[in-house]
Amino acid sequence: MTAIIPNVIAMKGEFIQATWETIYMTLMSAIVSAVLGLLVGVLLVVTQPGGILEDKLTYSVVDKLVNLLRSIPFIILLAVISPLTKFLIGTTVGTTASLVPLIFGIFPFYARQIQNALLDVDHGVIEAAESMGSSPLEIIFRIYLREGLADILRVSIVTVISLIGLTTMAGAIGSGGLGDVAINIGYARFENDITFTAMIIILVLVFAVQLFGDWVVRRVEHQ
Amino acid sequence: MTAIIPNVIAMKGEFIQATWETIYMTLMSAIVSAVLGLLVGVLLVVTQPGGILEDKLTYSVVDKLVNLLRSIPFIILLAVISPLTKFLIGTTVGTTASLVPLIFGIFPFYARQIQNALLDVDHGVIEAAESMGSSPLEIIFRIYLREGLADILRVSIVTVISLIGLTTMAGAIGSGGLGDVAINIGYARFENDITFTAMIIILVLVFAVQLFGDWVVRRVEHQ
Amino acid sequence: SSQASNKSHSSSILIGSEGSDIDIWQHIAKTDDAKKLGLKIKVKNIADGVQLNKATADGDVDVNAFQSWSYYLTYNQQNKANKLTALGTTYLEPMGIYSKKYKNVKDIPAGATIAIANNPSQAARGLILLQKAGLITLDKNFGYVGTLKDIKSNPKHFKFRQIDDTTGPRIINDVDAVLISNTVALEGHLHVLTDSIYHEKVDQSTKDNINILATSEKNKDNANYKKLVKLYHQKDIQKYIKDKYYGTKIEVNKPLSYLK
Amino acid sequence: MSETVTNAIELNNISVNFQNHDQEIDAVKNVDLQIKRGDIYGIIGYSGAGKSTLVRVINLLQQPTQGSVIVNNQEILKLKPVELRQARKKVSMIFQHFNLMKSRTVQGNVEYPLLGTKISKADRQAKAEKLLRLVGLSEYAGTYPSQLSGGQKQRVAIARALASDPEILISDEATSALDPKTTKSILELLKQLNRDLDLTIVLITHEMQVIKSICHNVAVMDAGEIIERGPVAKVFTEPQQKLTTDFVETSTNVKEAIERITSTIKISEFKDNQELMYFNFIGNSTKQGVVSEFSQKYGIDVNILFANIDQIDGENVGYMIAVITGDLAVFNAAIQRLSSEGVKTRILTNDVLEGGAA
Amino acid sequence: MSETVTNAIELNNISVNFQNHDQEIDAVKNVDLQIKRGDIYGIIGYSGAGKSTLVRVINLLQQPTQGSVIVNNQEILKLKPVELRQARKKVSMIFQHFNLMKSRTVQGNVEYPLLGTKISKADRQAKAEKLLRLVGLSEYAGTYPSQLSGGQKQRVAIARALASDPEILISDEATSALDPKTTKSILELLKQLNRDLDLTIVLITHEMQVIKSICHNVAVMDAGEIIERGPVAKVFTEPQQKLTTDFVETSTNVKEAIERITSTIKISEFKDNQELMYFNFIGNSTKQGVVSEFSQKYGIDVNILFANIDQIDGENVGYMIAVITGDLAVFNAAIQRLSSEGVKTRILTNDVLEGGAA
Ligand SMILES: Nc1ncnc2c1ncn2[C@@H]1O[C@H](COP(=O)(O)OP(=O)(O)OP(=O)(O)O)[C@@H](O)[C@H]1O
Ligand SMILES: Nc1ncnc2c1ncn2[C@@H]1O[C@H](COP(=O)(O)OP(=O)(O)OP(=O)(O)O)[C@@H](O)[C@H]1O
Ligand SMILES: [Mg+2]
Ligand SMILES: [Mg+2]
Repeated sequence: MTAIIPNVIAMKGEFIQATWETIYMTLMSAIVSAVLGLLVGVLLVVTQPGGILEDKLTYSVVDKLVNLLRSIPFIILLAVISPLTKFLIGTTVGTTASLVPLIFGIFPFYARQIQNALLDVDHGVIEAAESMGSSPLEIIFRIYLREGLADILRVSIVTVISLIGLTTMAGAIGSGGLGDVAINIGYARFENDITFTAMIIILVLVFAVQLFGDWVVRRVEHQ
Repeated sequence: MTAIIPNVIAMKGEFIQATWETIYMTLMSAIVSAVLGLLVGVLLVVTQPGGILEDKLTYSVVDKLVNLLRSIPFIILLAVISPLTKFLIGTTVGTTASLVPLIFGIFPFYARQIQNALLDVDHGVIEAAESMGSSPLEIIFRIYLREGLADILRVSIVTVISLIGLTTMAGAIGSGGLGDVAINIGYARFENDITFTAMIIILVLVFAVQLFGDWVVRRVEHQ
Repeated sequence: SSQASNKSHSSSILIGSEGSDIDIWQHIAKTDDAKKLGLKIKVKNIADGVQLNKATADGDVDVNAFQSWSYYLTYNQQNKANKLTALGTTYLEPMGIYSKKYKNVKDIPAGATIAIANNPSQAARGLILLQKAGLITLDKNFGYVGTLKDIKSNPKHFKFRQIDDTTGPRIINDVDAVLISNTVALEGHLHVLTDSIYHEKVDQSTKDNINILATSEKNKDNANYKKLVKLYHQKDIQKYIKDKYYGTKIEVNKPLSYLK
Repeated sequence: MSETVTNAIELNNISVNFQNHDQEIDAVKNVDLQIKRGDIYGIIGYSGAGKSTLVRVINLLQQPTQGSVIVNNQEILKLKPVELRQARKKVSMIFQHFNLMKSRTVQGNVEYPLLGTKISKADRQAKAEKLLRLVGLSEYAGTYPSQLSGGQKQRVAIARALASDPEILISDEATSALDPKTTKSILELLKQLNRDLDLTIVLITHEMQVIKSICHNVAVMDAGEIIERGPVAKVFTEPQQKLTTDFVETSTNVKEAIERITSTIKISEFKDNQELMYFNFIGNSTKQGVVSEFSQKYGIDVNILFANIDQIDGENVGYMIAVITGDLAVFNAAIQRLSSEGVKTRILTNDVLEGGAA
Repeated sequence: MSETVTNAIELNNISVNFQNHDQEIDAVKNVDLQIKRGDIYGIIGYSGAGKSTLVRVINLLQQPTQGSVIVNNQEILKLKPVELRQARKKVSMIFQHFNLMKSRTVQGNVEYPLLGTKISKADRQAKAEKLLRLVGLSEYAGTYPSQLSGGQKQRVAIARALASDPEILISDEATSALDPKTTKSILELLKQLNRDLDLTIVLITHEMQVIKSICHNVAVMDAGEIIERGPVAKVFTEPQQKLTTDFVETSTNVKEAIERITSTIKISEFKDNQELMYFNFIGNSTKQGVVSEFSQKYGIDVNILFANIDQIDGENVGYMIAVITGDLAVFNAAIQRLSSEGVKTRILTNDVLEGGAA
């Protein structure tokens, strides 16, 4: 063991910590991004032309904001957003501070995914709900989010996996995590066993997300 | 002008070149990734349980490979893949060399998106085609890719925009491009006008993709 | 004659670099000195050091100008099959300890947070500097890839936060002190000689941090590449560098044996 | 206006245009329609006539290109969103394509309209269960729509539409996927709701039997316009328009019968004292019994080849084709007698047959 | 076996179970069914009886849990995928839910089955145009399905199913969304294809009129089983099962008529020489004319309140309810005479009425 992965054995503690950091970053930023992304995604769907709350102005502003945020390279987002990070977290470095750029890095993407997912909800069912006098909020919660649930879960899996990928880049502001270990310890120091091990752990996390997600999708899907 | 964006004026030539590099990287890797992503996405849909060519083994292998590739942080992907890059392109640095990691960075993501998009094709229509004796290939081309076209285009927009984001990270291997200018010249040197200008150009590209994509979606969509 | 030499060396030299070195080499490429030596230089920005070294070793880049001696040693140690050769020394950029809160290293209170690079060679260098400043002591065998684990004593119980070294100037307000290499400091408009509260000097303790030009081992005898070292130390070029970087890129024109 | 008090639905000069790529389609053209509270109003017409589009205007699922819509005395085009939603809660719709929620069970679908109302959860469940019992789907409460047969889906849609105790029910071919027996039980249910709760029903259907057995009034649509309307008995017995006649005859099978009979019976081979005769009688004119009168008074044999005698909304309506055999001399007298009683008769010669009946 | 030569479809001991979350549903139970080449075979049954599931087994869209399926003399469960596809090309299906491709125009949908065949593009287009003309949708060739009415969609599905010149056509309620006239023209089209091209048709329907006017044989399904089958005339005139009787009576409206008549006419107020009588006669038994015979021979007045006399697959079938007035003494003789001729009669007393007819 020590022969194959000498550096890993020596760094067991760091690996455990890094794994927790990655899970922590992913989970926390996923939760906030989920809320923001759902909010914005739903807003896009309901205000778009033909939507239940059609509103050209809101749609075009939100649509453009989403694109704007998606245009900013993550490393620059880290900088651009640091005053907000400072304000919210009190510092701009460290695992918790990385949550803010992670959230801003992923939620616009998630919003777009949610928008695409909700567009597939059968228009006839929306009409049926409208004909029953459901309010826009009711239609959102009782139809869009429910009828679209399987698709929402599918895009959520894609997003969480993308988010895990993003956490690997947050090392730039001292976020720690497995990506940081893989890149700044393993890769930069040419300690391939560290890189390899870190990636295996990331892989396990990715698979766990996918498997769990698939299982939930199967449970909620009724053809 | 020179007062507001002094560094930009001086670097006009670099900006023009960087813009072309970004467009070149995005376009070329988008084309290859589209082919690979469609191939793998379709493979996932047809081989998955209940698919028209259900095949547990193929599905689970491809599914896992996609996740595997998606787990690798981009910077490490650059390194892992460099022998292949060298083999294919003849060098591991430069704009063209960046295409290989970009493709491997994006096509698994695109494949997953395609899979999700095709899952929304009405099962009844697939059945109708089966009942008419359509072969699996015919069902793929005449039903899945056609009935799912609007959704395919939607996920393609999301993917191309993600790809533009990814090109900004390829600066690590001397890809050039706007991301490189923004990060390694503008951001790192605190030349904010350069960062800002580069980002504006990226933004314009993102909007162009979104607008063009939306326009095409509207054209192919018949409710 | 310059025309003739241009002809005889029709293929140009591709220099891979990053940060301010890019500007320097782009300037050098345009100077008459370069023309006189018959060197046609192209510069490429490659932001990731590992990739840059690999590309150099593979011959995709002819010469690279970005790394310190210690970084070079680390690379060669881990990549025995694909080694680099140093061509010559260029400069030392002193790393500095910067703080917005304290004027002197002695003022840094117990329990303070100090940011150091997360990249190993910069981290090691930072730790050595901290030892030199008398803030910590390191293991005897501490080398150029030493880590936080090798701190023998930390009497003031400083907390260390590892960051991407390029973000140093941006987080200076968030920590009590931060170690910033000069390339990064310059880009953040910090002058190590005037703005840092403590910085490196050229001596045996910092020889590992001296920057070099490197090329693939295969090219170690390439005469043109060797000319680059000479070119770098031309007077007018050095004047340009000194003016542009406020003297913070301290010229080091020593034989390679000095580093060993 | 005192008129609006009794009208549940009033459509004034409604038009709906669809803008397709290359052409403009006038799906509904200048339609006026008043439907009284408590009425059961049928709408019939060819496929594509604009029926679905028209009824979708009633709850504003389809915005009309022009015209005004008054439902329950409210001009709904002028309502604020909140008011529109309130108004819509009183108007239920059964869709041609069901529009069930695939993520909810059958029970969940039926409970949907009651979510967010003051009804308690237990009451809501009880109500859904009761409705499912009424449409014969108690066993399927926990099933998801994708696991249902076509007719079962349709019945879920019916139950859902009734869950909110609507004042108006719009049904777009709600029984088309149902077998005759189930259809009948659904119609009974609707009739009962109409009687007991004064439910106003607007009903698109292709089954004339449905119109006959439940509607009071009927409108006939063609190419976006209402070309004929009125009490069912009147429209069915005295159709004014060719299209209506077509519908009625198709529904009574008269036309088919004539075609069939003439293709199997050769009139030219009839004996001299035989004729093929078509009878059509309406209302009380037939108290005496047409056939008996013929047979007894005039000694004529009547062999009925086809008959469709039934009541429509309380009036007797009959169509009959028969071979009559007897003394030719008395034929004319007999026919005149019938004619004076309001029975229309026609001797079907080969010539007449080619032109069609009635 | 020589039998398989003439059978287009042979289902042997077919069962289909669905596994829902909590329960197992036997949608089809041990069904044997032979359908001869050139037959038009109707399948009727209550909603949820398993009709759609059964016919989906024929082209293996539904894998049976057990049993064997022989179509065009091929055991299709044993075919290789390529062979199965070839076999399927000869079996067209019209789906209950249309299953049109929303990304293709009407024309494109109809052309679909011809893509990849040897037919040239021009011929393909011409064929689709011809079929669209036949179903009355020429104008809509360039339209997309989302812009069609329900009936229009259904007609596109019909045209598509016919495009490939199938040997077998399976139709799952293909006319349920169509008005009577369009239905008739579609049925004519199917009849003609059956006659001219020997097309075998399997047809699920809820409209008894459809069965009567086009089918030769019919099977009645209940809870996954075929409980009765045979030539249409036989099944309709001599139903063996309660359910079949129900269907027939609902389709002839006899049951409804009896209910209606007894709720409007008070038998207790009848005069002594009056009776309410139900007649049911089949086939050639009625050459003489029942009513005429009654009236002339026995001097009895017959006032027909309800009659449904028609031909089913060539046989006369009649249901009649009448008030007969005359000498009570001769009633019995008259009834016996009719009975000997195969006419079933029954005097409807209040007691009988409560139990239902026939
Ligand atoms: N995919 C499925 N999963 C589970 N159960 C199903 C599925 N499809 C049909 N069933 C059940 O099988 C039974 C038969 O359904 P089928 O669709 O064959 O009925 P049907 O005779 O065609 O009825 P209808 O006239 O209403 O269309 C029904 O009880 C239905 O609930
Ligand atoms: N969304 C739409 N866009 C364009 N045209 C439409 C749309 N909906 C309906 N139409 C057209 O409007 C006309 C009327 O359609 P409608 O659905 O009201 O007919 P319908 O009377 O309900 O017919 P059916 O009995 O077949 O259901 C048709 O010609 C149809 O093609
Ligand atoms: Mg309609
Ligand atoms: Mg069915």
